[in-house]
Amino acid sequence: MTTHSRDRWVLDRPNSYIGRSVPRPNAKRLLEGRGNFVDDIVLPRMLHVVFVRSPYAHAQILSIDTTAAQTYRGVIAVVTGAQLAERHKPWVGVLKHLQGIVSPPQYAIAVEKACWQGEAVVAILAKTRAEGEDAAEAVKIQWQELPIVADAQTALDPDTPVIHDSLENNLCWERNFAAGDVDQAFETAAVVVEETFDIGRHTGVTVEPRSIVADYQPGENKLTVYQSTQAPHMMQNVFAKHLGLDEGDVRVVTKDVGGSFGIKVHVYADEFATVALSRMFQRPIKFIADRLESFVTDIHARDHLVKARMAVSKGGTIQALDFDDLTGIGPYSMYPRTSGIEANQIVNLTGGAYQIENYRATTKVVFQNKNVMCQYRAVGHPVACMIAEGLIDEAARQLRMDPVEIRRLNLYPDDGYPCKSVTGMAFENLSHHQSLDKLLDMMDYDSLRQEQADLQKRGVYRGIGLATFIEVTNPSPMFYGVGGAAISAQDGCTLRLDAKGNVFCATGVTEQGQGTETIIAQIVATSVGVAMEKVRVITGDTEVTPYGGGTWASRGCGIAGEAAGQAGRVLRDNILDVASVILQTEVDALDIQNGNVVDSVDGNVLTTLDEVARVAYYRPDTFPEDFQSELVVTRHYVPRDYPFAFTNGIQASYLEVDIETGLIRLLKHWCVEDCGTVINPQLVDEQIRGGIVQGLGAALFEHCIYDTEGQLQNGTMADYLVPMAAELPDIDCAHVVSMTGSSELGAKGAGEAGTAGAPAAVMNALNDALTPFNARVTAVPLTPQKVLEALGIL
Amino acid sequence: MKSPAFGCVQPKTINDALECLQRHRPDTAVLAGGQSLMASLNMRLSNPAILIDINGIDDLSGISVVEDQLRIGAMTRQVELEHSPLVAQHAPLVSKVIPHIAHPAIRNRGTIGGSIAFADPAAELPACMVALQGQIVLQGPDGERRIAAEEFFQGLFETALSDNELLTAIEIPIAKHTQRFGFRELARRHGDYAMAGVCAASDWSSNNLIDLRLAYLNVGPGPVLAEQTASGICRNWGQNYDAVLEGLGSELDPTDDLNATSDMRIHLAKVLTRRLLEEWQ
Amino acid sequence: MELNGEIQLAATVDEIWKTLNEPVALRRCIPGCKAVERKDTNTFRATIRTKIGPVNTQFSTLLTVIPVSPPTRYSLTGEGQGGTSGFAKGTVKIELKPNSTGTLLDYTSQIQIGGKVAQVGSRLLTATAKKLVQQFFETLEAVISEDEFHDPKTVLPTK
Amino acid sequence: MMNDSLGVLEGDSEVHLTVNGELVSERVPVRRNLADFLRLDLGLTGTHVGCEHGVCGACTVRLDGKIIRGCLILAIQANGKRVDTIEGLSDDGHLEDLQAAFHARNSLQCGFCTPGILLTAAELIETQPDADREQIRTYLSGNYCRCTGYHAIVDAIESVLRSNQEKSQT
Repeated sequence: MTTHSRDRWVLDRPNSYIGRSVPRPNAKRLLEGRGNFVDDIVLPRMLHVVFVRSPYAHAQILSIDTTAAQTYRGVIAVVTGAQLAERHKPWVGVLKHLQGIVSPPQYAIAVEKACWQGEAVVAILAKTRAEGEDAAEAVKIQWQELPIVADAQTALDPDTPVIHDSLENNLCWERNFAAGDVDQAFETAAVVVEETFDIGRHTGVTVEPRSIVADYQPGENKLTVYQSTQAPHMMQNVFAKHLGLDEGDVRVVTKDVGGSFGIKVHVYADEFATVALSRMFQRPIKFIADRLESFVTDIHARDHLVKARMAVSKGGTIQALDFDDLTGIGPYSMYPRTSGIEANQIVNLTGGAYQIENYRATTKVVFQNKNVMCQYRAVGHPVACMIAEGLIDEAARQLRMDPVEIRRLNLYPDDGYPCKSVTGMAFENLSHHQSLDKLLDMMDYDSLRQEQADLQKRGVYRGIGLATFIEVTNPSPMFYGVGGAAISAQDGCTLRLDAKGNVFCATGVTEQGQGTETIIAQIVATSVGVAMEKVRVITGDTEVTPYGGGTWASRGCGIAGEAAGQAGRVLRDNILDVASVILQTEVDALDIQNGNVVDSVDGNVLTTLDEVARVAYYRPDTFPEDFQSELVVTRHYVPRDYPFAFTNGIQASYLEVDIETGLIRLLKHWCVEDCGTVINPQLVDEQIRGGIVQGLGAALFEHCIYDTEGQLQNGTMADYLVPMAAELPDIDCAHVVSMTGSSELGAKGAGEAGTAGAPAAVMNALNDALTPFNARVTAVPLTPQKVLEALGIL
Repeated sequence: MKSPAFGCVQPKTINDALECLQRHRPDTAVLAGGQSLMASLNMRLSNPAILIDINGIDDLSGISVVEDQLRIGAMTRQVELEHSPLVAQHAPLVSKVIPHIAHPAIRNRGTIGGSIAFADPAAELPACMVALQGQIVLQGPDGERRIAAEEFFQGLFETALSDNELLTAIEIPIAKHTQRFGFRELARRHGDYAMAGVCAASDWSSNNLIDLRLAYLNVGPGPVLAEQTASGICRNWGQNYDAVLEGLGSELDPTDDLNATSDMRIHLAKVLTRRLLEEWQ
Repeated sequence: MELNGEIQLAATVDEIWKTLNEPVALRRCIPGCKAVERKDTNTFRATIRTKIGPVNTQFSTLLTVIPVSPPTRYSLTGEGQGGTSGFAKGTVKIELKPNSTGTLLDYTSQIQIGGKVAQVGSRLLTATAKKLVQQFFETLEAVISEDEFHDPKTVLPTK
Repeated sequence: MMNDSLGVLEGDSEVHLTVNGELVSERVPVRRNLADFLRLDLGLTGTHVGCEHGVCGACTVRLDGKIIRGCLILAIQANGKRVDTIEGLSDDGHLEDLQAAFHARNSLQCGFCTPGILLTAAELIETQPDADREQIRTYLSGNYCRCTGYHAIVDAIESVLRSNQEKSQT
């Protein structure tokens, strides 16, 4: 199945758009404020739903009195969880391939008890959002507080109460993996380094909050849902399944999405409630999470506590890696992807850039009374990266080796592929050494080290931190499908030549600003042979687009892009079939370039695509009787020979720490990454930059801070800190290209690479800067308080 | 997140505003720039029956020199202070402080009077007024009264303003050319509430500091004037005043918050003070 | 969150004890406390309005007075619900120790807020709690120093 | 409902203002903020609502020529004033250079924050024509963008500033 370079048909096309930084055609209307976001949609008879949410982290609902609320102006109905539960089937967030994972059934609105602060307990339908909020204040709920499980570290203690009666304990899932002789390796190692890594809970903070408008039409028994989501087909399946509708009667439309980052790929109870309420009341209902709701209901991520150690030889060779991971995921495993995937990824990926034979990893995923936690950009990667990169830097420090040298010694050699990591991850072709060399060159590593040393003499403390990473992209069904989830790993592309020579393209992936529509158009234009302006891309409508997985796990370009390329190739062939009939020529003598049918040898224009289309559509009577033009084609693609197309890269951070105040100033950041074929260099770089900045946020600022009673302490935009323009450095990007042989295009994903490596790079840079003080911080976010504590000032 | 229903009055004169306060108090809120009030209304954290919108009162805006005072109308927007040559000349500390307040769109709307009347312990302008010995001008049913800034701020969000009074202006003694001013704060991000900050004003004569005033922000329930530390520094000027700074903590009253413990705030206050004074040496 | 402290009061243990068990006095001491209505011997329904800067919230509160060990050890618990604003809970444990100038009142208080007020107000939580506890004891001191703390105009409805 | 300046406006109230050069008269709930008024009453959905507490900057509009947070001002406070939104400032060509630079440099991804960022950038260009990268970053410090990491935004604004400087020199 592996594609050899001679088969890379798309890449060799004349007038290729591959590798060109073409501006995004759909960006223009966004620049003019003419986007079409869900909150912009207004439908006749539309109501707004306002949720009354639990102020308690864990409490029994003794009674709900809605009588007063129902009398409020503008209020149409007030619905409790028990009432809505009769209208839908609950869901359970487990997958078969995560052996032993458990989670209790979850309803759209809490029925008997609330399990986290922010869980919806009552829905109010009102003519305006403001009127709904007025009525919410009049809903009287009698609560009985229940014991709270807040701390993941004690969640499994025998004397900790069990949150769900239906479960034995608070364990959602655990995984233990071991390979080689880890104990022996640690016993004989010259150096053993140990660290505890604390990766704080954080969240996505999409600037457009979660948004949905559900419109159920009883006449046709048809449900149309306008949703800001990454996976319309997955949502279609879930809505149909849990409302007892035929999937064919459910349409999910996704127009502009104001940021997603993994936040908008899950089934949220309140969004499902909105859909169920639309069916119940047979009219359109809108729910736009407000910012206070977002912080307590948008999935949180990370929240890992990892105790790790690494055995290293005197010469710097890694001999073993061993860690225990613990993560708290809130009271439910999210549906349908589960909340076990991040932990699973950490076990799979940690140290995956290095040749390690002896490896042991355990992870425990526990329930607690906090907001739900699930997959967010770079699932597991930043944690895996912090463990391995933090330990290897510490080993280098103890061995007095340069961090570059120890990495060089242990990275998989560039000529050793394909190979498998100790956890069984199959690497097709990575470029760790080339990437490292390119990075050192780009950042002028030696001069920077000199500058660092010079400044240190003057009392200025700067640090350089490196972080090598691998990234899971282009996932096959091994990610979710194998576990029984109705989440498509394949994606499709339908192309249609219209009567004027334009190519309409419908794809199963969605656009959230990455430039999906642009790269698909680039690929289609290239493979068909038309100018990009002639390609119109349609995304995000389950009624129109081919069945597909949507946009997540860095799959848009590598999977949907490949389907588009293959569809383009077939459409080109079909067009040439028509042209050969019209021109009475052999097909092999023809090609399409710039919208013209040309002589494949000399490039002379023989006819135009609109002429071919004109004849095909308006004068098919002129064709021979046995000839039928086929100007609509669909192709699907799913990676088959590797479960994932791994990419690799390396990042570096340069920063200055004010040792009196603990404040960290990021000076510069670099990233070299290898995503195979680069379709649009500018878009890839911006994905990398955007990803890095979310990683920098995790490194320095972002943290969902809970108190011991399960109350979120910083659930506003003023208190939950994300990095802003003034705190960020310029970021330089470069690429090494190792194409995947799994596809003609050879493209892998790039959306999460930045987020994967940035926290580790910053942590290592900080600890490099703090080396003269023998101080270290391994808990992110790296706050001034923690720095001063590490320095012994506080 | 939509604000609860309320009534709104939009008086055009100070007297009308006072009449409104008298008529509708106590369940009123004065709407100045609204950059804090509107957010708390949207979040339904406050629920006044009547908003008194004073944005239409022209007499409340403007910057002028009146004898030896710089008079700033309460409704003068922060952006006007930022760009005012009069402020730059006569109250340079204010010019230094303003760019640290939030962000441009907020300063275009936020007012000096609103910030002072609100008395957020983390706000820059209250501490600035205390350092500058500003007078807060209040008008009530019985006429006008002036109160020194350091007495105006009485605790956490508490001021000497009563519910039938309007803060109409701030008066700042015109800076003398012998004076020095300094400002330092430390926020995790630009425009955020600082973890700690200090406003300093001092006279200067034959290489000696005289009448140093150090007013701190976000290290107590309101702006904190550290008089002992200031006089200690004056006494030890030109010598080592580390020991004086060590005592600063006893004058401050910080509490823990999400970004810094009280110990850290005290530590930062000391560092900021020393750095500010080093600038003067 | 916990706040501890001690204050010296110029009153006898018995006088202080009496004050602490008197609903009218409690209403005055608890900051923002509007109405107090006795539910049973040791519990009261109260409306407490908390106004700290931008936050102005009303809590329907259940107050429980526990004479742990009369007349020296006492505890006061309040559990307030503020609807969509969230909740607030607090306990003040008091120990009275007679000394030469009156009584040393030793207190430990625990304060917990939840829901929207916690989500939004944490920046100021400690400062606010400190202020409220301070106000409680300052008023207590004032009330005790008055000859007659009963306000004759206030008649408490009792069940 | 009363027009005298001591009358309490309650329920709905009339507003008359100029929005994007057009005179607008509407009845609007007294409690409704300007961002909601523009979106709900006038259908100007280019002004986005991201936080409703004045932090994210997505609702940035111009009031009498200056950028403000649309969520921190009541619609009735804009009575008699001039409001300009992304739609109007796009149509009249005011943002043309910035929009072209943002497009060329891909300084936007999802586009939700973009109207607010463009209005902020336009004010920077007017008030600080010599701004360097750090000053650009500081001026933008009140506008959230979660997609780009700001680097491309700073590049685009810088390119407009430099090209303006070149124009003014020739």
